[in-house]
Amino acid sequence: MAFEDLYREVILRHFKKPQNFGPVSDEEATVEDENPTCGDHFRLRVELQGDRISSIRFDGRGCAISTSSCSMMTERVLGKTPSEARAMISEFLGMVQGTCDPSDESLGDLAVLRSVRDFPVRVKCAGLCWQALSKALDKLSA
Amino acid sequence: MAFEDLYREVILRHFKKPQNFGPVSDEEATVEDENPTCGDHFRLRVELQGDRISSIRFDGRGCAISTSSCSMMTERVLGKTPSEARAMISEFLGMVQGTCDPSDESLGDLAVLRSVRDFPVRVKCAGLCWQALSKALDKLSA
Amino acid sequence: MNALNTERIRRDFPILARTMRGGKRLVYLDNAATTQKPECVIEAVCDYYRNHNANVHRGFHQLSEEATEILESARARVADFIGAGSPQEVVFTRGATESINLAASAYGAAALRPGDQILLTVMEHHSNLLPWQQLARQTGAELCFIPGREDGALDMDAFQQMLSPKVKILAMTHMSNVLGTINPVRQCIAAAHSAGARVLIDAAQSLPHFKVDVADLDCDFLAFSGHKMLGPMGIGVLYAKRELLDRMRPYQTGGSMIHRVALRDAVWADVPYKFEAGTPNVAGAAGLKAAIDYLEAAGMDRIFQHEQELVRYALQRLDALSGIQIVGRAAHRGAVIAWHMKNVHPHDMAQFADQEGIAIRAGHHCAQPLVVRYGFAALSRASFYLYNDRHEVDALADVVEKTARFFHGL
Amino acid sequence: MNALNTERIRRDFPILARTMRGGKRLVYLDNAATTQKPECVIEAVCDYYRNHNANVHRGFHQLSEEATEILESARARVADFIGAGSPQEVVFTRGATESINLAASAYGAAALRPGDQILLTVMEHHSNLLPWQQLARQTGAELCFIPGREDGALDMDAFQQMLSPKVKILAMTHMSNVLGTINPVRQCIAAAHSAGARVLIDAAQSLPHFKVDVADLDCDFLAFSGHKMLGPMGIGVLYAKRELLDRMRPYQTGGSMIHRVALRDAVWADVPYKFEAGTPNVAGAAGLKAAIDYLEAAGMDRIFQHEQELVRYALQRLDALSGIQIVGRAAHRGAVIAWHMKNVHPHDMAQFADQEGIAIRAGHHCAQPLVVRYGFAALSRASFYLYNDRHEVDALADVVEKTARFFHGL
Ligand SMILES: Cc1ncc(COP(=O)(O)O)c(C=O)c1O
Ligand SMILES: Cc1ncc(COP(=O)(O)O)c(C=O)c1O
Repeated sequence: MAFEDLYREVILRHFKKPQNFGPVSDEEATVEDENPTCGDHFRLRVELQGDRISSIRFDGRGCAISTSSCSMMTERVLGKTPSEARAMISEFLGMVQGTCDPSDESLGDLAVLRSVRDFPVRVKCAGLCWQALSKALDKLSA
Repeated sequence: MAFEDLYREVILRHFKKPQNFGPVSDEEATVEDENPTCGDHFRLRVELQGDRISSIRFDGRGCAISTSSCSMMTERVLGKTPSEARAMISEFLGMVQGTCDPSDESLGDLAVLRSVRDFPVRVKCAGLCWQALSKALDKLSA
Repeated sequence: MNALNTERIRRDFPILARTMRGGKRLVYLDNAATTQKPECVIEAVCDYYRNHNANVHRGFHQLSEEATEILESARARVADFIGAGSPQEVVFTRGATESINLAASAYGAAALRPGDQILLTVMEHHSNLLPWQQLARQTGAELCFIPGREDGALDMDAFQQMLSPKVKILAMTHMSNVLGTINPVRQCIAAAHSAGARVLIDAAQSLPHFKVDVADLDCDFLAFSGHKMLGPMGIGVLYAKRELLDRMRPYQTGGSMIHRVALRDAVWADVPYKFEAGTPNVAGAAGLKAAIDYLEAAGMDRIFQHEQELVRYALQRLDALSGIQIVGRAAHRGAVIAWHMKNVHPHDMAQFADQEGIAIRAGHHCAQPLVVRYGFAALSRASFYLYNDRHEVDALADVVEKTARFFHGL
Repeated sequence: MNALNTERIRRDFPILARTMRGGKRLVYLDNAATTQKPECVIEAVCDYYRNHNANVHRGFHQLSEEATEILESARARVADFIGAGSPQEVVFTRGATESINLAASAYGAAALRPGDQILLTVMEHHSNLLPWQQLARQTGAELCFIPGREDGALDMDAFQQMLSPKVKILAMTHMSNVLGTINPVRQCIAAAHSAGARVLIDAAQSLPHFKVDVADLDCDFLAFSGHKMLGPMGIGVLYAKRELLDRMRPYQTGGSMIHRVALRDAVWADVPYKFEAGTPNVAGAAGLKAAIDYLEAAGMDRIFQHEQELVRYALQRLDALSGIQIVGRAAHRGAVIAWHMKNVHPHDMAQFADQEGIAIRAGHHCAQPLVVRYGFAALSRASFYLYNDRHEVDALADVVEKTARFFHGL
């Protein structure tokens, strides 16, 4: 059942205790973004050292899906190069939009968000932070 | 049959050979009016002498219904006082709109236009010149 | 007054028999967003297309006569339903949003000078907020907002203070689509009139649920949507006093709204046609008329009574749950309830409800400043109508409790 | 290409079985005003209300998901039908009139300076004339009109002469709703683009009758109405190039068209939503999609072919009558015929036709300057569609002859 998948334990764990979560002030934020369907608001702070993401932190909370997606994302992209991160972004967005089907190995924990594709409105929730990361990388490389 | 009534001989006679019909220049016109459903255009020139309508003439042509209505109207109101004419206006408009039922005697020839009420769009055609006359009388008494 | 026979009413709404995901029965509690349609409304639309469809006015053939009669009798029915002095005071629009845009643009633009004030409330739907923001920008007028009290009622003392000869327009909702608050619009209109202001009432959430009479209220403008009162989508109304309509410039221009056209200028038609450019939605008007017939047959007072009982019961059930916060506690209220449940995001709440076949809404409900004012980014909302019953309230309360348990138990 | 099976097609349209006044069979020749609806379109509207009705976007429940999918798949279907690059270039409106008002207001107002020129043709429908009159007044731009030749074709030499860097907008009809003339819009668009102007095509009379491809035409804007192409009333489209939509300010404001709202300002949503304030007409979109499916199944080329044969036959029959003057003789033309019969006023012509169950139109057809240009106050008009046949042309010719005899014989 897709619904049960949507609220699997790993998602709930990240929702309850998001990773790399903590206050990001207006000045610190690399980007902020929000979900216009509900007003949920995210701030993302990303730092590069050399060609690696050396630090990533987010602030603001959304629903279980958007929060856990963001939490897992931060874990996943930490230490990666921007181009590796970009590949992950398009892989993840493709998965939730149902346009591509990456293997579970390449996704790790994030694979649990696959069932989002059965709930069109939640695609936005799951994708929000990834889109924000994409904008953040644009900004840092500009 | 209402339709045959609509095109009875007396109507057609007035359509073919309207009474009190002749050029009315812009300067002469007491009022002009038009049927926005089709762009038909009337000019009406009304003169009072003492408290009687001493002269009435119209210009412009419309359909059989509007032309014959105007022709019969001019015949009917010539020589009448404005207040008599006003009574006729409301009697006639009431008849074609179906809100009152004047006797044939009080209407004379105009009674043939009674069947217009079965054709809602033609009510405007039949009433056009009467509304114009009403405006003309307002103007002359102003 | 005997009570509404909900069981019989439910049978008139085909969609209520629908089975949702997972075999669940539909429990439709999103009526503030749009309402379901009884068979007679659907049938009125179909009958129009199957038997009478034509373009109106100017047509000399029988179908055109019939279509014109359908449109104009719908207009007369609306006028009668809202207590307008004449059908000419009823302008058909696409919906409340367009009605308000029309009023703001065609009336407001000419009525305001820099420094004038437009008075709104904090509880406006975006549709009764953004057109005035635009107008303020365009005219140099200032926007002022009547605050809300903690309980969700309007702060009437503040309102009285804010009235001055500078206020030229008061635009306010009759009933909040989030808090459920029913505002004392009659009193506000009288006060605004004394200060010399014109008043627009957004009746999108009120007119469908209880009797609204424009003559009694003495409002200058009233806006509402057909689809929120059992009618079809794509049809709505702007009521305005005749003297105002006569003075207003047209809004959109095009076919049907003219008296005479030349290449470089035009003479407008009389009201209400001056404001109805283009081919009107005759099928929509036919459906709206059927909806009004249905509502009046059910009885507006009975509908209101029924909803009052439902909302009292729903509040009682929801209040019994721990961790819940109901946003909107005004004494005079309609059957819309917004809440926040501790540790449960409204998205997740709505998703859990959906899993049980229960349609509720989550988000800012197109009233973002209001939701922010009460300290939230998003809320869950259930909204009721004449076909809802106590079993559905129970189903709602059960799923709210279940969802809370699920997230609290983490 | 095999021919259209009109007999089978007629069975899809319930209204064509209707009996009119006096027991006459309906002969519907008022298709330029609005077209009849096949059962599948009516059914699409009903099915929407019976099974899927909800407000779109922002809704987390299943009905809202379904309604959103219906709206967005209709948008994609329209995009595909007109050859748009993406569904985001398709803005849903109430109809062609609103589409043109939107473009004139949201694009034109910012694009024009005093002294700039807006180029139109003399054969515009009021809906593609008045919004530009308003815009000219508002911006100080000048209106210029491409003249028509005696035969009803556009004067292309004059057009070439009129092009200059001053021309910022060309707005023209693809097909005249009076003369039937099909204008060489592709050529006009290319020429206008060379002069640096943007081009809006009024496709209200073309898109329903033959294939129109915006990518091929390279027009900047395209406007049309659902109800003139077998679809429901209350739904229409403005196509515009993405880059233009992105730059344009919103038109109406309210719910659904925002990204974020505060009391005093707002951030707009992305295109096309920025231009779709308020609850959209989802049922209308569902019906429009069904109409496109129906038209494509019939085949746009076959429809055009069929209408070409009908109009040739109709012209032949009418030309044989003495006292008739056909207004509009362009070589490239669609199935709309306007005429004047000596000594017979068009009102009376239409009334006589109605008496036989034949629906034609009489008047200025919302193109008053055009009708005046050709020397008349009013004309009679018959307009055909895929369900009309030669018997109906015969019935028309017979009644025109009969009416002429009646009035000539006086
Ligand atoms: C209070 C209020 N006003 C205005 C609107 C706008 O109505 P519509 O979207 O039908 O134009 C709504 C509903 O969305 C509403 O709840
Ligand atoms: C050429 C043309 N443009 C625009 C319109 C306006 O369409 P609507 O009335 O559906 O907005 C029409 C039809 O009335 C038309 O024939």
